[in-house]
Amino acid sequence: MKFTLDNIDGQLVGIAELEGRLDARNSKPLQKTFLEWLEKTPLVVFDCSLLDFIDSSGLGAIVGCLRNALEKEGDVRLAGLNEKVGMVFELTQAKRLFSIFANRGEAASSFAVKPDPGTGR
Amino acid sequence: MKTILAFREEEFAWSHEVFSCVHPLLLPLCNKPFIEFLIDFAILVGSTAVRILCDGGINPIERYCEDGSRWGIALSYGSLHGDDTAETLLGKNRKFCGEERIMIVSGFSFIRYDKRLNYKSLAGSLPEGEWAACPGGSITLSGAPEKPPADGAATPLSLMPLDGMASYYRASMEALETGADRYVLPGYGGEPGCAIGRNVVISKSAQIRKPVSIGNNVQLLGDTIIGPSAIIGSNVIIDRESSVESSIVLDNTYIGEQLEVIGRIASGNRLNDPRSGASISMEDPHLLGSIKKSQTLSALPRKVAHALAALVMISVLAVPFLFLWPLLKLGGRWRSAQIDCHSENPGETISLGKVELDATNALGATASTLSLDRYFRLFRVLTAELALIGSTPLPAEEPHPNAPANALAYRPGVFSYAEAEQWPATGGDAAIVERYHLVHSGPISDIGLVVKAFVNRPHEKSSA
Amino acid sequence: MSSIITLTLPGDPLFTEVARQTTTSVASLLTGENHSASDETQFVHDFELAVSEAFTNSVKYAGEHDTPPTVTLTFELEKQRLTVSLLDANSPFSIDTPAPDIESYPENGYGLWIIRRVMDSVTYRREGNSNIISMSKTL
Amino acid sequence: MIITETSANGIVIVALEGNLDALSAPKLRGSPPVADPKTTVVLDLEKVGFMDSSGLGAIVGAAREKSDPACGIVLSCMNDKVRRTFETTNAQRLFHIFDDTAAAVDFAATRQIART
Repeated sequence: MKFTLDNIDGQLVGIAELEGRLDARNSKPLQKTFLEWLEKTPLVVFDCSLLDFIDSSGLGAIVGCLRNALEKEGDVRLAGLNEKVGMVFELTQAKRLFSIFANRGEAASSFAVKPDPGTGR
Repeated sequence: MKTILAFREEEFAWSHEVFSCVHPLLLPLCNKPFIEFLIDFAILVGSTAVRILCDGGINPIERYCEDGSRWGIALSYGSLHGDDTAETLLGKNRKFCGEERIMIVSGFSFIRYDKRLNYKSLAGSLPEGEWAACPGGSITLSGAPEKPPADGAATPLSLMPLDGMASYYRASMEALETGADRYVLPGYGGEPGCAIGRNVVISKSAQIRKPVSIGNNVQLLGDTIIGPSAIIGSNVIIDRESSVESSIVLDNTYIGEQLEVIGRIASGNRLNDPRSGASISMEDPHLLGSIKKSQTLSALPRKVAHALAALVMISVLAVPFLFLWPLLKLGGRWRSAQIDCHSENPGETISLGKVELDATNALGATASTLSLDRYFRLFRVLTAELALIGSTPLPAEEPHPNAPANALAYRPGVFSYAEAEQWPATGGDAAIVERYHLVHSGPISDIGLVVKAFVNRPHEKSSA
Repeated sequence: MSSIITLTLPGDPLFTEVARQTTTSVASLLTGENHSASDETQFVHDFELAVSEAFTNSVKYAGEHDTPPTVTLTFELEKQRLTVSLLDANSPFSIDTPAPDIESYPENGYGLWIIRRVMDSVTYRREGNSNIISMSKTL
Repeated sequence: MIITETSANGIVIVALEGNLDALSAPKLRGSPPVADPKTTVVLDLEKVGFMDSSGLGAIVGAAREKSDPACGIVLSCMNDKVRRTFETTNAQRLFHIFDDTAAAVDFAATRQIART
């Protein structure tokens, strides 16, 4: 899982690329490495354009990452969900927990805009 | 007037892949199988006999429609050759056609008609040839008109090809929304726009938003929202706080807790998006319960509870078993054979003793009341190869209920949840109540269900 | 109600008819309350066809034996389910025959395929030097 | 099984009565009009009470030997039971099947003329 750091208008934003399957086998490692990324920046984008399967443990891991990020006043925003992965989020209403963007660019630049306190999630 | 319904397998091959558990010609549109819509239209047009032709096997249709007496018409079946045209079909069914005018409906398409209109006189007076058509489907009339041309009363008739999930979804919604006024739909009782079948249990806090169609043997649990535009099949459980809107839930399907099914087709454990054609599997139990509720109940406490309960049963039943078993065995009333069943982890099988207990005499009856025919299986619970209560063990040669590898929603047990609940345990139905309990069962509730299964099973056996 | 009927016949084509008619009458004993007439006639036809195929195969592959070959049919009747097994002393065989490639107009190779299509479950096992093929279907 | 042969406008009609199984199939397979590749035959199955794979194999095997397998043997008056045995193996796809023998003869006659 590649993780790069971008600087968007002075904001340090982490971009993580998820690939292939995210299921019981590799959901624990994701949560562990996410904590290291969190040390660098609480604002993270999960680029899921190469992610083609997710089951409940994968979903649980991503929600876990979000919870950790929120504890550090950060956020996890998702980008490039394909139809199948999107369906899992819609079915379990998990999509209500995340801001979801078409691609990593939009997701990253959404961090640059100061979140208007009124509409904070 | 007689009718020929002609189908070619390639027209509905797509449906086999997506809805593998039902024959395409019996695919429900709203709450009625597709073929019945065509039979109704044939009757509306004044047909006294209908013949169904197909180039593949139509055995399931013959078993469903039988001889047509249910609709008061003569129904017969035949085969179709690859390069048959409307004209050669008439030749091949000359005895059936006789001198009558014949309406030939060909192709896997949905007929849009309105039962209140008079198609009979129109069909009798139209000239020979095509009456209506769509890509891959047509309605043609053979022979000279039987009556002079009727006045040009507008009797609209059109065809919609059922060539994939998207068109199937549209046709079903159309049948639901136009409801009972245009089509003959069962179960449309008092309120318009709301058809409910038999043995439907609806929780007080469940909301039904019309138009809705619900089949037989359905449970809608607390705070569920069904509709608007929801088609629910038979043998379905919609679990707490889930919503089903603008969606079709086909027979034998379990929808888990706090799930949102909007604009989808759910069939067995597959959830399909009719527009994009994407589909995901829902047999992953945690996926059946929303992610907010922590799903971390580990298996250990359950396994320990089951083992302890099994130990208790082994010791309590030891005396009656050691007394009855030798007698029954000698009397030839205890026949056992080994059968291979799917184990909990996919790909592996376990060999279980299947005991055939002849309960016609007092000894056999007591043994069966005490479920002694499953006594040996209790020991498999101690080694955690079997749960004390879980799914009905499935013979290995039958396909695994959750074909994909991660079959977490199947856990074979000495007793089954279906036996505890006395749910009609025939094939798909048992699976539904079992999937519900697999998601909800905790160690304590399981023990309660074991007692229920123990008590209900003999009752079920004696009535079986 | 579960009863067992056993019938041993000489392994000779002449007796296929006996096997067939016995199967038809045993299968017709099974009536379910909530089953339509056509379900029952189809149930009987399926067994008539399956047993006739199995018996014909058993006679065809009887091979040379010092004692004349025999085929033992065992009918196991349960409430809604019938299981018929055939025992013979032929050499072992496999029931996983491929589907007939119909476009090539094959003249044989249909028997076991038909049995597997019309029966709910078919199992084969070897016991000592005899084959036991058992076919079952639920009404 | 009883085999009766008749003919109508140049087409041979073979009518079968009884069971078509391992015992009777060779008789059908060997009957001259059925075995002769050049003769188009209408096989009237109305009085066939039971047919198993040997019977099916005899009909399909005979068709294969015909100069035009698709129309060399035309089937007529099949009852539901026999039709199901055909459908179990998809063999119905190989034949033109009529519910009336006269119609089958007309069809065979037109095909015969078209070919000669």
